[in-house]
Amino acid sequence: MFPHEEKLIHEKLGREPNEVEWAMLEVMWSEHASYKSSREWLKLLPTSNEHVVLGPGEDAGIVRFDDETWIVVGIESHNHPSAVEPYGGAATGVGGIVRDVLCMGARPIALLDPIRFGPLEKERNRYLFEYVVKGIADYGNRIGVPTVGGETEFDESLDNYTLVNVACVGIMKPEHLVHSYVTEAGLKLVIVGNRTGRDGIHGVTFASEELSENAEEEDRSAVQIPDSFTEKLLIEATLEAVYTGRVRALKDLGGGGLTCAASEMVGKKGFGAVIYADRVFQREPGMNAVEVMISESQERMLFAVREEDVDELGKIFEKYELEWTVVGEVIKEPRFIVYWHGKKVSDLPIGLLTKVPTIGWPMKEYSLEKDVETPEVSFEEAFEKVWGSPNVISKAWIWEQYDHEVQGRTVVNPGRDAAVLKINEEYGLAFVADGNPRHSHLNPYHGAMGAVAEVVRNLVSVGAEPLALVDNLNFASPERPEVYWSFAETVRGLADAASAFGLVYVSGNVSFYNEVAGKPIKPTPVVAGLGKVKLEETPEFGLEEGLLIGVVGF
Amino acid sequence: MPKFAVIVFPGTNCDFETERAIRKAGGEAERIWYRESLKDFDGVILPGGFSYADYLRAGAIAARQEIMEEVKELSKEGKPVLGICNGFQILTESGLLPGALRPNRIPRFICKWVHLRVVDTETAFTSLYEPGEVIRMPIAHAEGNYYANDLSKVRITFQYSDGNGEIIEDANPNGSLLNIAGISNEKGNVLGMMPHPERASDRWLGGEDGLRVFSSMIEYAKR
Amino acid sequence: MRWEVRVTVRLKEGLNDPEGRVIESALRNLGYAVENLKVPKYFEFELESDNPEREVEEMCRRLLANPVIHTYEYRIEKVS
Amino acid sequence: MRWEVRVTVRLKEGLNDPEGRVIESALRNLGYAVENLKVPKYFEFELESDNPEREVEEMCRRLLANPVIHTYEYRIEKVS
Ligand SMILES: Nc1ncnc2c1ncn2[C@@H]1O[C@H](COP(=O)(O)OP(=O)(O)O)[C@@H](O)[C@H]1O
Repeated sequence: MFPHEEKLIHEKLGREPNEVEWAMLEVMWSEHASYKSSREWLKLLPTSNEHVVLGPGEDAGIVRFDDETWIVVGIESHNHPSAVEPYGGAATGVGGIVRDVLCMGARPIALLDPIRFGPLEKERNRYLFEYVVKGIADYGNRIGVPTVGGETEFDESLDNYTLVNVACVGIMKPEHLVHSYVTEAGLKLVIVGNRTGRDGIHGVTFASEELSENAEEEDRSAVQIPDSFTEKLLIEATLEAVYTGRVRALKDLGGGGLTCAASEMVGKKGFGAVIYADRVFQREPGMNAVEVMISESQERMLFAVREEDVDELGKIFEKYELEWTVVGEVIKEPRFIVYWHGKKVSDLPIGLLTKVPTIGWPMKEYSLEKDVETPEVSFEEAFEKVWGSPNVISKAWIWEQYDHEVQGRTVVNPGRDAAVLKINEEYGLAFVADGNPRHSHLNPYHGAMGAVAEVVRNLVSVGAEPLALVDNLNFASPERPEVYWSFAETVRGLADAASAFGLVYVSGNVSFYNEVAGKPIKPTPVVAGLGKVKLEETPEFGLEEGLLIGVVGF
Repeated sequence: MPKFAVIVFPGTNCDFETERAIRKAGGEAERIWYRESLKDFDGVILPGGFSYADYLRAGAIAARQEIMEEVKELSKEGKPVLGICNGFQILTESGLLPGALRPNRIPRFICKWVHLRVVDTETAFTSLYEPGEVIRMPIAHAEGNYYANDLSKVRITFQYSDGNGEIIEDANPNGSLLNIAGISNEKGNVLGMMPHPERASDRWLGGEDGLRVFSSMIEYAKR
Repeated sequence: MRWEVRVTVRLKEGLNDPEGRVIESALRNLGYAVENLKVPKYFEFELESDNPEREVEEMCRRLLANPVIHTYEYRIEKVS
Repeated sequence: MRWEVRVTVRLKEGLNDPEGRVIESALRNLGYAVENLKVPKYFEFELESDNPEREVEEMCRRLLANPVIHTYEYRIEKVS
């Protein structure tokens, strides 16, 4: 938190927040939770057209596929945790975005994993690479959601670091839509899933700061052990609960833990909440209210249900052997009240947690574009150089470790331009993600446009009509004027390119402060796209002798 | 019409598509949570996935659940019992089939399409194949490396082969003895296989070679 | 009575051990002269029992080890 | 010089341990009063080295354990 923000909080509250309140405010005012540096810019993005059921603003976006089928889509980054503990960081990244899609009422049906690393010549980078892939594989495979594609890139600027983005799509019937906000007081708030431990404490504030040199030791509290077993049970239990029609609101507990999930769920339409924090099932003895309220323990969901429905839903959770507790209730007064063993430890106006003022940082334009001379190399040499590059060679080593066919929908497997998932006997969903940080580094506006154009080309090349986009913006510290400028340029580029194609963004994610030891990463916007394809029209990938090769375009 | 139970353990994840494939082959199927009963079913499928997250050993914990006693009863009555992937692991762990499934030769999860040679068409699940027929199906597993102390007692159903049906080392994706991909019990009514026939039951999803596993089973159950 | 139990489950001699091999070769690639690396499974737990020997033996046979491929050994100590 | 090395890698206290939890509850379902079950990683190998302490310590940090989430301990004995 910045000094001017602390001052503002004092003014608005008219008193000094206590320890619990400070901890919650700090989490909610972090960049990661509040989008304070990006929110104004993201308003530039087009977000609605005839395909869109639900644009940005909830846990994931929703697109109309046909009258009976909606597609839910979200994208998320888990960069900092993966750089510290690649296996757990990447795996819990998958878990988080899957729950975001789940909590709209959809069954998650596919994942994409755009991942980026430093050069493989270095041991640490190889370690990060190997374990990020293993983390994604183990988690996705075990929860039975196929990873059907992704992107893999190696770049010197990411030495000792990694960018792990994950996109997820889900499928739902319109009648199963559940919002992430409540519209009535009196509802009970129910936590389901894993016990709450001290892991992940301060995870969002961690994601809003640069990693220091010996981050490994310091930041262990921000790392979680993935539990795909519980996640799979949560998926089935949540869907069964949603299908009863008795779930009034639903959110996953991600960054910011219970504080973030509960305050956003009730605050959106001006309600408040009372939370009895000591009722939360705790994994470790001796936890205090602060720890329970901001812990980011994974594989937990927050349900809002009417009192008379609590037992029926509880039976479903018990069938799946999940622990659940009523931790509080929705109140009419717009306040966030927390009790700890009968003692009131927080009483804040809800808006103080959920309505965080934006920040506009200074900007500085730069240009790295210059005329280049084509070097004199022989064709063989050039060919070998390109063909031997880890950025170009087949990524089969990666995707063969992913169960890319579980659920029985994968029509086009990884290795092609975009994946295609069978949605019904006639139509499929195309899904792809692209980004080109080197282009963005040279010219962020054009780089962003290029990413959108590549997504569109990849969708079209499997025969799909593009439907919608999501974006994940991985940047260094916004407090650096060049970075903030490149961020703004990127958003402009994303907006202009989408508009040119008549496309919109239905969800997205911003990850700032991606730097190690004072070195910023390249601007790295990743765009994922959805398309609708008639299965009959999906081109075959079979080559045969005598076919002609042509190039179209400029 | 014969009706089959598709057993769902915590962590099972191929239950829906297996149910779909059985229906497509002309049978009735119902997903059964592992704490429910298997009364009134004409056969059982243990589908793929990660029961208990593969903790300890793949299939080990599921094999010790009470419902497996009922599965044993059904198998004694001669009803068909099919274990696919994790289901195969559960069948060996519970002693319904001999041997063990060990971590792949390269100890990683591997997901890809392979060729299989149908060695034995006298089982409840292979009667509609031709002896020696070569078929295609995907595998997706980390522990599919078949091992048994005494292979002479093992009734082999499927072997990994090349496209011409040759049983060669290069076609062995996981290090299984004799390229074993599937085996049955002596009576032929209990079968375990690592490849996923339910994922090879739709022309849009790479082929329909697996569908006959289910239609053979339905034919068998009608007798 | 309360006992502290440690169980080690090993692959039978002669069975190849893909996991051990991979870790061994990764260590060798990092420059260490490692040989014969094994990765037995190892369990530590507390047990409330009047007959710990029999119960632990049973646990090994029934669940922790697979007799087709494993041998096992255990140590049982009284919790002080 | 040749050494026999045993490394045990444990999850740090307080971290979620789904594997231990699931195996413990499987044993309890079979009727055993098991508690606090842990499944540390355990490596046994031989090492040719002039400085085994330093090398084993390095191996743990570089590959066998992740210091962010693990603690580790080892025993080094001379091969007779
Ligand atoms: N991390 C990954 N996970 C899954 N699939 C991947 C991954 N990386 C690459 N792929 C697959 O390889 C294909 C080619 O990827 P890439 O080399 O990035 O080429 P392109 O330039 O066409 O994006 C992608 O379509 C995708 O299906």
